[in-house]
Amino acid sequence: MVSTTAPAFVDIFSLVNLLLQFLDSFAFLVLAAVGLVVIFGMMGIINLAHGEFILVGAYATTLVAVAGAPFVVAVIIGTLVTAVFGILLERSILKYFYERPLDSMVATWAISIMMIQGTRIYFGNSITQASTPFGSISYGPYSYSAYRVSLAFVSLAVLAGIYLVFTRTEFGLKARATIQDADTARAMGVNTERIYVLTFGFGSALAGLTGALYAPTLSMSPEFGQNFLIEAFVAVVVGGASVVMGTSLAGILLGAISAFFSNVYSTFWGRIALLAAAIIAIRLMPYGITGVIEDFRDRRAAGMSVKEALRIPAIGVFLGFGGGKND
Amino acid sequence: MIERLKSALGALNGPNTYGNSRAFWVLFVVGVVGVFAYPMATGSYRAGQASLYLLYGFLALSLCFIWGYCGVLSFGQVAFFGLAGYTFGVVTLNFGAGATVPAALAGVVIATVVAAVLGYFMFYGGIRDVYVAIVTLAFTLVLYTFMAQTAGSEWAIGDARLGGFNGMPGIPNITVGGTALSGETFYYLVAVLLLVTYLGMRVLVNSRYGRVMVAVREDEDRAEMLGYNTKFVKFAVFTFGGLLAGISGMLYASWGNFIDPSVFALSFAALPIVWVSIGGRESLIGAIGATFFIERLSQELAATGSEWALVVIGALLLGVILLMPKGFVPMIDSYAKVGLRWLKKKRGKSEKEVPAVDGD
Amino acid sequence: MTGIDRRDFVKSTGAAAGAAGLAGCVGGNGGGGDDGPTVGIIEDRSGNFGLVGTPKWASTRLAIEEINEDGGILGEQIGIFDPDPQSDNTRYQELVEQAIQQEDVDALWAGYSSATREAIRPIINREDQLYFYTTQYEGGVCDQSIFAVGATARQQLGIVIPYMIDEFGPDAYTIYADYNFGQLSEEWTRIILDENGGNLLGEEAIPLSETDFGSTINRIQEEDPDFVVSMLVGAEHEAFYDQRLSAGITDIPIATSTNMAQGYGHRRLEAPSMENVHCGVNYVEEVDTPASNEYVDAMYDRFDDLEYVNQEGQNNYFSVYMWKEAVEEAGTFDEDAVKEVLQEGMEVDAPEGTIELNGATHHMTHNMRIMRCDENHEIDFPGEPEIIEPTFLEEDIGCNLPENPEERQYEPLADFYDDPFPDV
Amino acid sequence: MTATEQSETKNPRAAASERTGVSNPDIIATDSLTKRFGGITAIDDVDFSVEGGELRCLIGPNGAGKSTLFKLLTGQHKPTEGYVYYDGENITNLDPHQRIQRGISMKFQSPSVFGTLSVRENMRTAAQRVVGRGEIDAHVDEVLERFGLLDRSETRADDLSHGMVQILEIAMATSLDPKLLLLDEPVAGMSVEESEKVADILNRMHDETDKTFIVIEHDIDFVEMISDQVTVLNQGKLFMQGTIEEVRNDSDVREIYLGGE
Repeated sequence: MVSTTAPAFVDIFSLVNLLLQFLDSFAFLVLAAVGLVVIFGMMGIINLAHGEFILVGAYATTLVAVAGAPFVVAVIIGTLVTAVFGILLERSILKYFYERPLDSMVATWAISIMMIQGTRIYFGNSITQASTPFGSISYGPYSYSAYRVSLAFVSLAVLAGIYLVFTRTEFGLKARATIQDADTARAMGVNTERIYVLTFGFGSALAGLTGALYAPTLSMSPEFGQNFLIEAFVAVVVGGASVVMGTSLAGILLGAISAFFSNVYSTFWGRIALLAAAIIAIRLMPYGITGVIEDFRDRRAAGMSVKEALRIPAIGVFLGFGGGKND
Repeated sequence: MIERLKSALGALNGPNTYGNSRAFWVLFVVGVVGVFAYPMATGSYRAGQASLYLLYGFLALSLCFIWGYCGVLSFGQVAFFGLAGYTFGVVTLNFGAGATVPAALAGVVIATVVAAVLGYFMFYGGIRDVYVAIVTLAFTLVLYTFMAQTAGSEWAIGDARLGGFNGMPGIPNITVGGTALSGETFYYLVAVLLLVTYLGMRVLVNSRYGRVMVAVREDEDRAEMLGYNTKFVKFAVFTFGGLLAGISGMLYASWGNFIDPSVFALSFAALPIVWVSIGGRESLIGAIGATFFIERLSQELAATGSEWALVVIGALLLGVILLMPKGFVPMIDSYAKVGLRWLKKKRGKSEKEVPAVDGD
Repeated sequence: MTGIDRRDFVKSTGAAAGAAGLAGCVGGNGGGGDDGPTVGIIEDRSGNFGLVGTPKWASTRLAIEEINEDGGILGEQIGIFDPDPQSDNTRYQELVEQAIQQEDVDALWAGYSSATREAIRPIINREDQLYFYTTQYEGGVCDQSIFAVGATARQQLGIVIPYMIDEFGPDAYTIYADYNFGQLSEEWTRIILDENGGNLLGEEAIPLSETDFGSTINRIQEEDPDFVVSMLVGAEHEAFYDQRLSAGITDIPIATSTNMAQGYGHRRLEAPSMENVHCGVNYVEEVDTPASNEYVDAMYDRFDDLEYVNQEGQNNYFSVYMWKEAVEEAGTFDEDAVKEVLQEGMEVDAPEGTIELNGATHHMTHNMRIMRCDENHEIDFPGEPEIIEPTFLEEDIGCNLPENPEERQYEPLADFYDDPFPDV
Repeated sequence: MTATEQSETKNPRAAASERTGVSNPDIIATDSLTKRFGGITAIDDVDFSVEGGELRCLIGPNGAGKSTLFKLLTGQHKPTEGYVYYDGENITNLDPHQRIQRGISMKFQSPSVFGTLSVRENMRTAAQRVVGRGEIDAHVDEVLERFGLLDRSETRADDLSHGMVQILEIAMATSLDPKLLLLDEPVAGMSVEESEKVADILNRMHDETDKTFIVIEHDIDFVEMISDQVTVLNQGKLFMQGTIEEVRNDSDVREIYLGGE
């Protein structure tokens, strides 16, 4: 039933196909995951309403865009609306769950089902969708959606932005101090409560941005956010808790696998390969790419050569002792 | 003889279960009688419906066991549930209704083995805390996506087509001694199994093993420094959790004569966590009770056809988790204790002892 | 098997009624509770299928309400049991049990997807429940309890594929949702292409949750077909149309049996995503006949926030009237008697036109149309509506339910045809 | 996982015996033990040994690597280089629980007991691995009695005072009947009376049994109460070893201490 058309001809255009498909997959994986990873990595909360934060961004953007605003303005508004929404939710409910990260999963799940149904009650089963900006890139007999490809560059900019925020701003430094040791940070005069609010708001904004960017490309319905969940969680598992490093490398790895199999075989095999990669990653990298990198850094710092540092985790992994954080 | 009986019953009580007093056991017996009388009062249809909530009880127990007693939050109990259900389906569709008992065993074995393999990877790979939740969730979602696309005829095991999104229909009822169990008979099967499992788990969590599990939950490093192999403990507990979830899934497939990939969906994966959180994660009876209550309520709300049904359920969960952080049963227990202390004070010291609701 | 008596039912719905009050009661629940005929309308209003299920629910309610206003059936008012199964198959199973055992429904309309149909079929068969499955579907269900009144793949594709070949050329490329419906529709595509001198260049199964069609579009461009046959389903797959637009290949026409007629993509997506899409339908609200307009007006009058009257809604609507006629002819609500009448065949005046129930197979003839969408997402229907009969079961398979009450689903290539394109 | 082997390395126990000529063999010994975290070397090429039956105190300024050394002995950390020997056996690659099962026991630096359980349950959890079902209650009672906790046996551990928690943890470590007991700051945060009681218990156990004790302690008065053999650790290296008097009078030790704090 499944067509397994082997690559009919490997020419330059097919390679362009592969590249564009990779950029597309990479963007989707990274953007699906960033909001989730920021909140998880920085606060330890698994936000099961992540998809619905994306939904907020998408609906806000679409409503503004369909009302006639330029798309960029709509995206900005969608992002901000989601940030404000996240902050309100944090202040009213989630702040009670900081000492209880596992209970916060139940709370966010409850919020998720209420939001989906609330959206349906208020907006109906769908709203009119905005159209995709830009046209297509044409090459040889092929073409590709320019917008989807441009999202790859947006996602790189987002990753760079997150990096700058957490390394170059006062908020970022305080946030990292808070995450390392909240008590010490407090003792040093950091208003940790404020940091939590802002981090949550930042994570929400990123989810909102994802929703805003994909709003014109996916069907507008209360289940909009569910489209992103599998990719988001798979990216978190493969990437680990580090936002920038883990997520971007996971995006590259998974994007490449998915693009290759989709393109050379079929969409079906692309998906199977993605899932297989996730399972293998769970086995080989229990703490994701982040864990491997930390391990590697530790070993390098311990005076090993690059070669040695790379070799040991690989052996350990195959012996069944896992890589990363073993001691 | 009486002494022996007493010590056997004594094994049911201990510091790791709520409800160790005579008052609790009296209520418990009344409850069990009620459960067994239920089908006689309501008939086959209600019993069939209720048996779904009872069989979910095993799923709730599995999470309660590994999360509540060993501190390991699995987001993937439904994975073992679903695998057992699919296995039951595959075996019965190949070998017919006569093979339901071996099929049930096969389902439970597969669930247990997969849990053991995943548990081995995770715990011997050093995965801890919230990462366990993420990895188990990802595992479940992977299964969901995979099963949803097994529609083609090439995805068949023997005569059983996996069926992709459409699932596997026509799974026969579990058949014991030539009788296909459905309605009341199925209800009694589930109720008896659940009762035995509940009592057995009470003995287990109050035993030496239970104490080690609780030690791992309370402080894993400390437990390790007492000479316990905590990785193995978590691995074993997780595997047993897989077995319980497998029992649940196998019964589910028999209940609905059907299974589809939605058993691996996020919305279903979250349910055991909801049940156990609401009932009280350290309470076996709370897990079973909350499962029954929440599922029954969801069903009643769905039956009203109201568009607010899901919002009401969500609000209820949020309210409970906000107001009762430890869950329902622990809260009742602590109120009962306060009440008894007050009673004790009021009666003064004239009476020697007041039975405590908790504590042995 | 109608064992539960009414007293029991009144008692046990107390809790539900209380909960309904709490949740702001939408009414209609419980079918009035007293002795009287009741129908079950178990259609999704939330969850994944809420979009396509809501018009089905609304149409069925409208039909029953119209009938009740007109004095009911056999002088009795019809009660309605209409829970919301929330697109959850386990919930469907529970609610169908409840409808049959507790509400004792005399006829049942339930379920959008074929997965749901399969999930509840064991219960329907066990209880011999009179059941109308109204979604257009892959076809082949020969089941004594089920009246599958939606158009089958052979009917839908049978109108649109010959048109495409005539209009654009013989070379087709097929993309289909990777599940039972998509796969069987894909088999029908092969057969119908072959019958009409078409040619299959290639095909691809798309996983249900896929939203990324970049490589699919590349493959279509590589094969360069005259038209694409699309059996994509659900909100995720709608992303294909946007990506097709932004990749600039709207000039490749599309034939479909799924998009627009149920999920009204032409209303929800901004133009011109659905440009040049041709859907084989038996009905959509744009059908401009007096009967259709009357029905559509009634729908929007009754349900303020209704978004679209889709093909399945109409199927629910006419099948309620068909059931009414059968009950009146039988003179009783007894399901076996009603089924017997239906199995004699029946002509129905539906909003789509006059159609006929085939008693032997429990399927309908349909007025098949080609629904064409232009760059402004305006709809027109080129050509005349054509009556297509459900020939597969009756002629090819020889399904005859009154004589041989089967409960199975036949598949075109497995059970009758040879694959005309074995190498693709 | 640094999978190193006991290649050609000489057994330091034998080496130590040769060196000192003492018949009482080392219960625990390290050979070139090194542990680095990132860029920091927490333990730097340490050869450390304690003879069976000894009560040794381990002192040193903050960050000297005392707790890290303990964790290397118990296996909570795996060394970057070097080996650990227990009772003549190379245990470098053993997991923590395997080492505990061989007779090592430890009290953590920050008190760690099972907070929601009663004192008795804490004790039972600790003791049940080494004591049979029939004797456990008697054993627990005996240990609780010795540590003066018997009247608190039904109290939840979280409800104990800080000092009592420390005592409970020592009691738990003791109840495993270990051959080697590692105590990381056993009297931190205790009142003077509590400290004296702990010192008394330790001294008594030391006198009455052949157990070996290694105690990390900042409180020099406490050190004086229990031991006259002291090892000083500084910046991950062995700095000095001697009697409490020698250490106290050593100007270098004074300097690292005063300089360090």
